[in-house]
Amino acid sequence: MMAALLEVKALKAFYGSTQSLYDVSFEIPAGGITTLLGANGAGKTTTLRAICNMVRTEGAVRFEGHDILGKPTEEIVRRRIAHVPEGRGTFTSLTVDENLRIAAYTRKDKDGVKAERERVFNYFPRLRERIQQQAGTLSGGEQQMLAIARALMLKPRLMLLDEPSFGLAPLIVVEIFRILKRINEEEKVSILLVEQNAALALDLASHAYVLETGRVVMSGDSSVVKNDENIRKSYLGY
Amino acid sequence: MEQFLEQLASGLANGAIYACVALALVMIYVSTDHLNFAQGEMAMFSTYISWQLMQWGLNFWVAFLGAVAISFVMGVLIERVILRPLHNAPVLSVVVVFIGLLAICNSMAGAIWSYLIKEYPSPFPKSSFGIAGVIGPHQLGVVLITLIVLSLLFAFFRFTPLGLAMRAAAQNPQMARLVGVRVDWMLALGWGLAAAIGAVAGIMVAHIVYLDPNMMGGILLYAFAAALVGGIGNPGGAVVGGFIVGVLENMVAYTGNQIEKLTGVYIIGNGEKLTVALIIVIFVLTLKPAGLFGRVVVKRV
Amino acid sequence: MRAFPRKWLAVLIALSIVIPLLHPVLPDLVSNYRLFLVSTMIIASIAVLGLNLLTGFNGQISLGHSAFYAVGAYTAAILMDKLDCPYYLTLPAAAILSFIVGYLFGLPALRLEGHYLALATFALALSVPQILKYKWLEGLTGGVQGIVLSKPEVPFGLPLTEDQWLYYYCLIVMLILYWAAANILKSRSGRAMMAIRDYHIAADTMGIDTSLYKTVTFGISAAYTGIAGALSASAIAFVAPDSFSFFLSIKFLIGLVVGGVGSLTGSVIGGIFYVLVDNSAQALSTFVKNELGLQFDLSAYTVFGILLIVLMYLMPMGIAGGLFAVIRRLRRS
Amino acid sequence: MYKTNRRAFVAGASAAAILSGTRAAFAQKKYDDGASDTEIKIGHTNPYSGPASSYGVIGKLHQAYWKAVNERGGINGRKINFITYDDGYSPPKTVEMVRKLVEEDKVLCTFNTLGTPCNTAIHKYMNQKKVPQLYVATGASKWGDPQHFPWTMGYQPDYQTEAVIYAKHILANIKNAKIAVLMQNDDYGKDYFEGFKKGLGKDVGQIVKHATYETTDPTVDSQVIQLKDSGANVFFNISIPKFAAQAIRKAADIGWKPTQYLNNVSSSVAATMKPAGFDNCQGIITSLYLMDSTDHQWDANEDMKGWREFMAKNMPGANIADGGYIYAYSVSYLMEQTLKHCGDNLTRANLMKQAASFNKFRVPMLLPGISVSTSASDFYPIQAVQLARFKGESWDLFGDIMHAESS
Repeated sequence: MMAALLEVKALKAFYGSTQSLYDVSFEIPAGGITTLLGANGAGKTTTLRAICNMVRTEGAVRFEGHDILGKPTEEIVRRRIAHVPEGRGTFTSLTVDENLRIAAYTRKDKDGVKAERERVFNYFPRLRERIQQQAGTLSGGEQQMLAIARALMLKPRLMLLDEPSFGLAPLIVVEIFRILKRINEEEKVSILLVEQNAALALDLASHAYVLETGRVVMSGDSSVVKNDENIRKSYLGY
Repeated sequence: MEQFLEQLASGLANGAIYACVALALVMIYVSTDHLNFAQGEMAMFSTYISWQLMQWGLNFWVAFLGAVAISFVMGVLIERVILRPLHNAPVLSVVVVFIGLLAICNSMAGAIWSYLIKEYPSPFPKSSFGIAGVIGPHQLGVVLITLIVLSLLFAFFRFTPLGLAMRAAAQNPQMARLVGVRVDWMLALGWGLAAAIGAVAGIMVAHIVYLDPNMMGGILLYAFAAALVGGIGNPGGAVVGGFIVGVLENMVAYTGNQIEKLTGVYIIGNGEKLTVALIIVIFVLTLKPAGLFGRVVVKRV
Repeated sequence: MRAFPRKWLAVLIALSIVIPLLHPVLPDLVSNYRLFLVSTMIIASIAVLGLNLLTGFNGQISLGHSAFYAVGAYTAAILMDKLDCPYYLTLPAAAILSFIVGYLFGLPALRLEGHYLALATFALALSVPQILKYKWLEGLTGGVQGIVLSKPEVPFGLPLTEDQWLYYYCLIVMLILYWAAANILKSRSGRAMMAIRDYHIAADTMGIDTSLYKTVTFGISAAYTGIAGALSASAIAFVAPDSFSFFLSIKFLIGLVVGGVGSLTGSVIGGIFYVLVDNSAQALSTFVKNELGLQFDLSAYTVFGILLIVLMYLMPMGIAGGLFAVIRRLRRS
Repeated sequence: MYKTNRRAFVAGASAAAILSGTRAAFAQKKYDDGASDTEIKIGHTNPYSGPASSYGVIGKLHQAYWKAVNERGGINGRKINFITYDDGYSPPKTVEMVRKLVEEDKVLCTFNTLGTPCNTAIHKYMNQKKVPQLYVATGASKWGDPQHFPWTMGYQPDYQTEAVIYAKHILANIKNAKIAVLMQNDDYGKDYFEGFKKGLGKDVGQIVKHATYETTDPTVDSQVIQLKDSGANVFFNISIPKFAAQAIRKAADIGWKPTQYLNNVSSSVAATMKPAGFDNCQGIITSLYLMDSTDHQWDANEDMKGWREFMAKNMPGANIADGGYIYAYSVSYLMEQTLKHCGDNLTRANLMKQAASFNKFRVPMLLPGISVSTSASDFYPIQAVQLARFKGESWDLFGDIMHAESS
């Protein structure tokens, strides 16, 4: 097995004095798509937030061999981990153009940024049409596209996606997931996907972890997980 | 008619002052969501710094730039040292800290430079421009400088990555962190910019109202009104709001004066002009609750 | 709301009733001046309580409470001066008038939130001294000269000094008002008030008439502060427009925050602080100058500013909040 | 006023009667609260903070003055314990502070408490307590009323008297005067304005415009425009230095050239005339009773030399252009002399008696020819002023010393 891109070991997380992660460990290989499944409140979102140090954490998080636990969020971003939080990660009062510009804030290579923009528009041609529009005025699907586009502007090694399908029409969800697949393949970006829609997620991902009340209770290849009886009952509903 | 023009011009000139201070208030508001009660006193302190630099022999513009730069650093320091530890404190507690800051700035300026009012030079040529009898060169200069500061700010926020980052940090700090913006520093930067703009405002005001530790007390009240009229998150609105408050106030006095002249009955005059102006402003606000230029933001519950 | 232990409360009230009676025995310790000082603290704490009802329990900010204080004070002063009305009858009058003014002001305020409400109330604070000086009202208000009054007389030939009586008078009023406030807050209406503060939009959908509650709260809050104003007119025996400037509102706000937003106990602490902080700042400033021999002129105002900042550092939730936190920690360990 | 007040202040007994009671007691030592063999306590309030903090210099000079007195050995062997509190120019605070002074600190008297509203708030209290409220720092006319308030005494010429003098001067010198008045909207402004109207008498109709300003107004530009618009040819400026300077400059800016009368409150060259611009001030008329430290005509004057020496020695680093230091120095001197005259009889009654017994007493820094005179029925220590016209960079005194008959 090749070296893991992201290694999470015995991760604990706290909101104030309440603990919401107890013992989360997993690994993400470079280049693949991994998904975190679990019921509401199982700690999926918290895990993503913990990786970016947006909650109080204990344990170990290693990215490309470097310990990043406890580093400020903005430093972690500079290691090219792009986090698309749930509920559309855009700046609603900024225009689409400004959203893309701010996304490349940490990058100093002007030419690279320019090229990135073109690639992003290639994935999401609709954003080019809306370039001067305020992000808040976009439709839900467009906002999600902008959020992913924004993450891409970072030229990330790893993308953390939190519920990209949330509140979107099924057709749009399918489109977005197709684009995610393309991004994963063409840009060599590893993706950690948190999804309510387990069926979709397991189709897309190659590897899956299942969280329950702040602990990893199961992991394995997507195909294996998909066929597990418990999973089928609890998350896939058939 | 002559009085009307003079009142209008004087209202615009006063409005420019309010606008300048209001700009500084807006700067802090957009970057930190706080209304800084100490803004006026900080501006006054900066003005004393420029005065001191001139006393040491520097020429006006050098002292001006020096004071602006020093104020910028002071603003950053105040944020880092005094406000940083209070990040999670309730808004009202921060307001009390601002009041503390106000008291300190005011009394320190008095202790260092005394309370005797001082004349403060105008950088603008005595009479080569301006419309004689209606608006003086300095007043025109203040209007001009205010507009320049506003355009600079506009350009900064619109076109520079740093300006964009500040807006992003203000709008959604968590998200801003996720694109790599050092949000803490953006807050400090906002304070620095506000202090620098305040310094400009103070230096422009000082020639008109004279330099003394209490010179900003009254003006800050007007600047608050101006900032809120224009929609507190909007620099352009603040400037327009400043002019509106300045002109409106004089027009109220003017109208009262005309009524008294025509009918011989005193109804409103100088004593009531601020009150009446504010009532008009509030009436407008109840119709347009987000300020004249603000956008209504529906917050999620 | 955290309840103050009933036992302690009884002890405190008993002490506050008995100690002033010791004046004849210990004239220096329980001096008239100190009784007067405590009276001003009580008055301030009533005013802060009024503000707390609005800001702390209903979530509406006000920079205009000096206006309601002025309405109360002038109502009392004019009644006593022009109509020879006995001082104790001025309280209900001041309360009613302040309530009406507050309620009416609450109506347009409904459409304003946050900073805009701050602006509107701020405008109110600025305009009241102007209105008091208004040419056509001068006959009533005494204009810029204000009105000189007399202090409340001791009734029924009680063997009390003027200041003792003033103290009891203020204390009785305060106890009644606190009892009323505590009961309001415990009632359905009180819970509705707080629901509006915490979940404004949700409160609407829960079937709470938010407009009514907000305006009535504004009125009640104004009435409390107005009563405090009326008491102060009696205590100081002088009213003048300059006593009711915007800075008075700021002082109430400081009292509110330093005491504890949303805490009845905090209002009392805030009232005490409101009076003490100036004096202690002065004492500290003199101490630094004389005892420590600091050459630089550290004025009382500077000390005041530093005190405020330090307090907010140590107890960002106010003194009441800080105390409760300490008590909780002690209990846990 | 509340009629049923049973503690009517001492109005019944005339001041003279009270004072005569202690006349014989000079030989033996007699003390009231605040005085002893070793110490005399004097209380004082002053705004050191807040919007009126520019008056803080007065309190600072007092402190330095009494320290210097103590270093010289005190008064008749007693040290002065000068206690000063900040009242922020807020009347309720003044009441609190003065009660502290009288009841806790037990001062013999208060001295030079500052501000008309602040003194009004304690006026009745001091007289009920029978504690001298000496030489208050305000020019309102109500402080010289020994019949009703035998324990209160003013110091400087009162505003009304001063305004009467201007009014008479206008009537005598300007034909067809049309007068515009700028006035601070408080009791200080009001007092001047009332006096002015009184002085004009039947010619009060010559006032064609009267504009007020608030101390929170950033500028008085709007008011000056209104005044100009009235077509007035005389401008009576009742404002504090900052606004007076603004008004003078604004008038010049908009080309209004009336004959200007400026109240004594703003006669400081450093605080008013220089900021307004000397060019704009030429010909302005005011009345003076104190010397101005920036005026070189006094450079050789013994008083001025003494004052400069005092300042250099006791208040190094102070801005000596500030007129507050001169005012405070002169009134402190008068207080020191009053205490000296009391000898060993340091009762409050005797203090009032001594304060009311000055006859043409010369106090340093008063203009030559002006002196302090008081009596049991005259509680206005200084009642003379001299008119002055601004010329070049200083005041040019003209005419006789004018004694006001008002009291």
